[in-house]
Amino acid sequence: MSEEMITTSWTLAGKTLSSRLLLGTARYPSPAALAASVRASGTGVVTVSLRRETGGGGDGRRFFDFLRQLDVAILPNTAGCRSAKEAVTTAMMAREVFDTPWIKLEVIGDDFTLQPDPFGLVDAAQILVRDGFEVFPYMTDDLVVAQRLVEVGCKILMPWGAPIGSGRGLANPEALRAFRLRFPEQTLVVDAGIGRPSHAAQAMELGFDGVLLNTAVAVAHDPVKMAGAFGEAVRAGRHGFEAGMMATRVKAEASTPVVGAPFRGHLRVD
Amino acid sequence: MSEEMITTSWTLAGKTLSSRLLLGTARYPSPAALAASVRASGTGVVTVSLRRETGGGGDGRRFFDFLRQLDVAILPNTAGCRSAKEAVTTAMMAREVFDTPWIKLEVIGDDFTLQPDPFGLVDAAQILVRDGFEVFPYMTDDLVVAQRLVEVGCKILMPWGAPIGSGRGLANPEALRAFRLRFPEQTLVVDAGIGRPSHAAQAMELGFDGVLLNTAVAVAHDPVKMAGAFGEAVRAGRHGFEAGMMATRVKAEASTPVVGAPFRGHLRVD
Amino acid sequence: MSEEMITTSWTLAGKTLSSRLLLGTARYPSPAALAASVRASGTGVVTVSLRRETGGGGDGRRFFDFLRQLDVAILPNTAGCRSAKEAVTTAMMAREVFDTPWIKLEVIGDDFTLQPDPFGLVDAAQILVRDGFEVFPYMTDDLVVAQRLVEVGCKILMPWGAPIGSGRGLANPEALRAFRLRFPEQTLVVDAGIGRPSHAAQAMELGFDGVLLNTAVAVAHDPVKMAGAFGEAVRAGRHGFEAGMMATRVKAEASTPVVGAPFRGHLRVD
Amino acid sequence: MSEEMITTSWTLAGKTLSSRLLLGTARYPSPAALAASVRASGTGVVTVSLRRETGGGGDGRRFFDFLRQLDVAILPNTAGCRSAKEAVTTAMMAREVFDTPWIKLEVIGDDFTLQPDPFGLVDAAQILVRDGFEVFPYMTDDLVVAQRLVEVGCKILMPWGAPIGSGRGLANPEALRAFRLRFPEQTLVVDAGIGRPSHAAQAMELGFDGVLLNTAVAVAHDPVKMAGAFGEAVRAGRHGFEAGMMATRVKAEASTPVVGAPFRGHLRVD
Amino acid sequence: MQLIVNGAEIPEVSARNVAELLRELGYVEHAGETPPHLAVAVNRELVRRAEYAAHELSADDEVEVLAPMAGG
Amino acid sequence: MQLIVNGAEIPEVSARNVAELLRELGYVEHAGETPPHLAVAVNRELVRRAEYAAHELSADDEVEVLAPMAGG
Amino acid sequence: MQLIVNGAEIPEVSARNVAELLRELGYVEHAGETPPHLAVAVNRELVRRAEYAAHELSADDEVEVLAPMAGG
Amino acid sequence: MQLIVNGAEIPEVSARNVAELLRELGYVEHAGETPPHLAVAVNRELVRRAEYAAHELSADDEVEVLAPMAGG
Repeated sequence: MSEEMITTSWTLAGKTLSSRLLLGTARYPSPAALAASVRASGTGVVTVSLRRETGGGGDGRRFFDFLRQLDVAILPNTAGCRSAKEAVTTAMMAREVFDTPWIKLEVIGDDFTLQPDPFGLVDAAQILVRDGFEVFPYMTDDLVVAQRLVEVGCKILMPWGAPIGSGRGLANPEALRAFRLRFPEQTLVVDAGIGRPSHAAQAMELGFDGVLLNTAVAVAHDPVKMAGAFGEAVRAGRHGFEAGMMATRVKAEASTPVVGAPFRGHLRVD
Repeated sequence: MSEEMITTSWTLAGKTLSSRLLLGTARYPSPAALAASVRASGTGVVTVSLRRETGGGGDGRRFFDFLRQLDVAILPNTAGCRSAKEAVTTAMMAREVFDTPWIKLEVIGDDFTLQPDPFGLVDAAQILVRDGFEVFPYMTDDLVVAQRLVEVGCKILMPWGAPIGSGRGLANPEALRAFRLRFPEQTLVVDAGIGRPSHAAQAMELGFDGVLLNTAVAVAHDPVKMAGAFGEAVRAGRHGFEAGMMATRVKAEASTPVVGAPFRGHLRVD
Repeated sequence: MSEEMITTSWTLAGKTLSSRLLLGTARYPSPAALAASVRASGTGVVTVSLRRETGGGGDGRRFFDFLRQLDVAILPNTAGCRSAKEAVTTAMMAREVFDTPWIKLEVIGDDFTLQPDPFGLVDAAQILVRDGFEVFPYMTDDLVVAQRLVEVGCKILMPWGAPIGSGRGLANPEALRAFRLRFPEQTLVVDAGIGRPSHAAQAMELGFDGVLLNTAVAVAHDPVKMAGAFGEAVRAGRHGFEAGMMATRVKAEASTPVVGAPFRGHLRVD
Repeated sequence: MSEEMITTSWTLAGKTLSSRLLLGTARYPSPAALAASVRASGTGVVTVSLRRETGGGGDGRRFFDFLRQLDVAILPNTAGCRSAKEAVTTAMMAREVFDTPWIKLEVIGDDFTLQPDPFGLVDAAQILVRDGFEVFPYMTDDLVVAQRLVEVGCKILMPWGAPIGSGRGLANPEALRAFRLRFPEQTLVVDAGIGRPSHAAQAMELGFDGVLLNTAVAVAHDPVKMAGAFGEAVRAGRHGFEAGMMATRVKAEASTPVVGAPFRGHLRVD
Repeated sequence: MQLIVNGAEIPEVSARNVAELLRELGYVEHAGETPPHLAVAVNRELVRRAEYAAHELSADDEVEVLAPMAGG
Repeated sequence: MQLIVNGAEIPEVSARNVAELLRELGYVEHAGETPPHLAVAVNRELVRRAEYAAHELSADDEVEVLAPMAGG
Repeated sequence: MQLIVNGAEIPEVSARNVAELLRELGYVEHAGETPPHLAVAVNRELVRRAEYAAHELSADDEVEVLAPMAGG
Repeated sequence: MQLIVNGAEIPEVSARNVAELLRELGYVEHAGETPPHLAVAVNRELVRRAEYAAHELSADDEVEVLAPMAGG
């Protein structure tokens, strides 16, 4: 029974996956640690970025080759872009390199919180969807922005849990709960802000389809073990959601039945 | 790596166990569901109770035989006892039946919250430890009561997360954090109040040695799947604790490095 | 000293006010209860709406006359508007009736949460500011939308605490804290979601300039007493902010000094 | 109306008071600041301690004279005591000096959290009540300990909000809510852990009769203003409780009525 | 002439401008009154009080006549 | 002799010790059986299996006969 | 006679009772004064003011002389 | 001809198209190579690999040459 559960698959943008964890590739102590973390996590999708390559430099090529051997789907991002135009061009360049229509669309609007810009996001998403991209928009938990993104063709929505790299977990769980209610048909992924396995489990318990994280694994003392922990946490939360969780009660309720308890006042039997 | 983690064992009161989950046996829809849940959870310890048996009735014997075939360690409780004396007698009767010195010591002091009575608890624990029992005291998160229990010989402490059966999770995580700091040598198990897999993971992330729960699994829509979910959640939280979790930050911090980001203001190179 | 504090005034859109509470006028059991609540609260600003008036009907005129005798500033809203165009026209009609450039700008984008629509909001704000209005935008806690509103000329920002009428308090206090940091020059008012006096105090402790609420007073068992309670809560929170609150500590620290405590081990004095 | 509210009095251990705030006297920058804070807060009860006095030293006498001029009730504490015996003797000495049967009973059981020792507390309370004291026991939020204290004659219970001096607010509000439900006849005061005015308001909203605090006022940048803030917060929370607070809702609910909203689809009238 | 007033179709209106409409529908007793509590929009554009008489109505105009109400 | 067994008064008991009581009340078929799933207390003190026969009962003794049940 | 006063050993005390001790250690100017701000315990038992003169001291008695201080 | 490549001004470039530029700057050994890990944009528009040779460069064009990197 439990083995079957673990292998239950789901579909993300047409791709069948066994894990509901999506993992970032930045900030690991070494490529070996990254590769081992990807394997330990069980993830089938990793995010990557594009950066300026120097002539004669081989960093980009080495990372490109490294990614291919990981044998997981690549989700390129437009990290660092601050306008729709920049994000669109970066998305097109990413498609050229990674040969995938998938794009994690980031249009940053605030330096302190690295909050996405809803205006640039919708504009870029519209252009990219028309051009055939499968857009994974990194967004706040704003339902109206989400509705706009759905209207321009996004089938996936990735609200943040908390600001990127803060590790604070779900800052506003009620807002995420409303997301699930409002968008029962869309694929919902919590992206950013996750710091601990319990945060990832909580996101999944809300009925989200997946969780995307990076820093919490990469900067752990033992990234590989932490990657495994998050893989388990995502499964735990998903299975909890699927299994139908108990309602919360104000009053305590004995688990051990009280009928037949010893040493209680005796009844007269004639 | 991740397979090794899953099989990492620990020691509870001298017994080597692979899972850090302890599971109650009450309130399942059927014995079959209970047996399947125990297996799916991976637990090596289940709690049971003693109740009045009618002459000619075979319920107790059937449950006794059922337990033996589960092939897990039995942790009898003194549920429903309201005085040290009752609890001590029940513990001795449990040892007679289950042939184990283990006893989950419950002395209930309040009907609304089913809160343990610290006074009766310490008294009963002292008597039972002297009589050779391995006492698992179900208690509040009171550090001074914990200290008394340690002084009378308890090596295990089981503070509640929240009132039994409430499913509210950890009502006072800071108090539990203080428990771990104050009692680095004792075996600490969160007992009661857990409602969701993320609650169990959170308890383990605090450095607790184990989690004991019952209702959250037994009353789930699908208890067997939920049992598996909790098994995973406990592993996830433990591995997260062992892997060294990131510190929480107020300010956002990019996971994707910003050096080399495209479309940025250009430098003059002569 | 404390009397001085109570009379400390502030400036909202050029108007000097003694209370930092803004109060809605809807849902009271009676006009008399509303009038008494306004007085008990100490507020100097009430929000009102415009609705269709029947020919021969005198409801609107009676409420108009009623408002004049309250002797407080009127902040008309555009409640119920679902597009920038509707909101702009309503704002202009409100200016015609109330003879004030103030407008609480609401452009609703979601029926379940009554969440403001950031796109329509910015569009309407831009038009209204150009036309001489003092715009009080009801908005989410999205910093980028806030920045856009500031760019189009808003000097006041009114992020929600939680969905209107939910009474849940501040769903995401960290987001509001970031608002204060990012917009030190703007007038910030928490609008919507406040259910209890402590919620209002908390908003003020974050450094907000004011709090706008309605339902929590109007549907209380005793609206007049509740109005007074919120007036006090807003003062309490503001004075707490101004007085410089203590930092939170993990470890306990005695308030009573420990030096000179009796019954402690004695020192030898020769 | 609001003036009447402010002057509503209550009875604490037979003494009629106008404020529900009890204030500690330690850690202020100066006696003048303390005196001004007491006045600004509106409190009618201050806590004090006893410490070793040097022969020829006049500190104790000066503080004694200072207290008399404050013209408020004195609540001596047994701070720093670590056993029932020490606390009882200190209580008797305090009665000798302050000529009052009131005693804030502290028996500390843990150095890290300064948590009260429930065992020593009950023992000392029993002795002191029999000897005619009015005992104000500083305690955790343990309901069973509270029941014992009531059984030995305490009419007042003072559970902590959080560890002394931590400023964290109410660590476990549900436990305090249970206190109010379980002890409708006793006078309940939250003592310790309060850091902000909103914390004090929240305690009062739970139906507590009063709040005792010290550090949050004394170490504020401006203690006098903070004292006023807490005085207001306690009133705000109490009035909120008395006025009957709204229930929390998951779904948003418009405060402005929707009937008659302009620009809606038109009905045909023939 | 048919108008839509506050969302309802009014089939036979004889008023030619806003001032006359307000009188015809009973908002005022005399054309020319400009009650301070009313605001009028035609086809989603505000008609200021000073323009009530001058603003001519056309068939199927959508007219909103609004007045103050409690609001949050 | 009257006993209280599991909280209920049993008016006419002829058993003189625990072993006989278990048989008389149908817990076992033959006095001397010691079912591993049962535990017996008399007047709130455990009676071990080996002492069933030796433990004599007195009028109004309170006897508890317990067996395993699900618990949390 | 040696006493322990407020935790410190005082080697040569000539006072025979509490009243004399308070004068000898400078708490009061004249034996017999009972300052209202002081409380005295000997061997962890309160000595009331009225008993200062009557309460005789023995060698190694532990005396606490306490006075009001700020507290929380 | 001067170009701006990856944000830096390159004063004397002889390459006339993207293919030549990549060789001139050492990204490839032979003009005509199209490394799969590179993507090129000129003036913020993607230049696809098949167009490297055809895409002529003008003075002050802003060229971005990007490659994969770790990202979150």
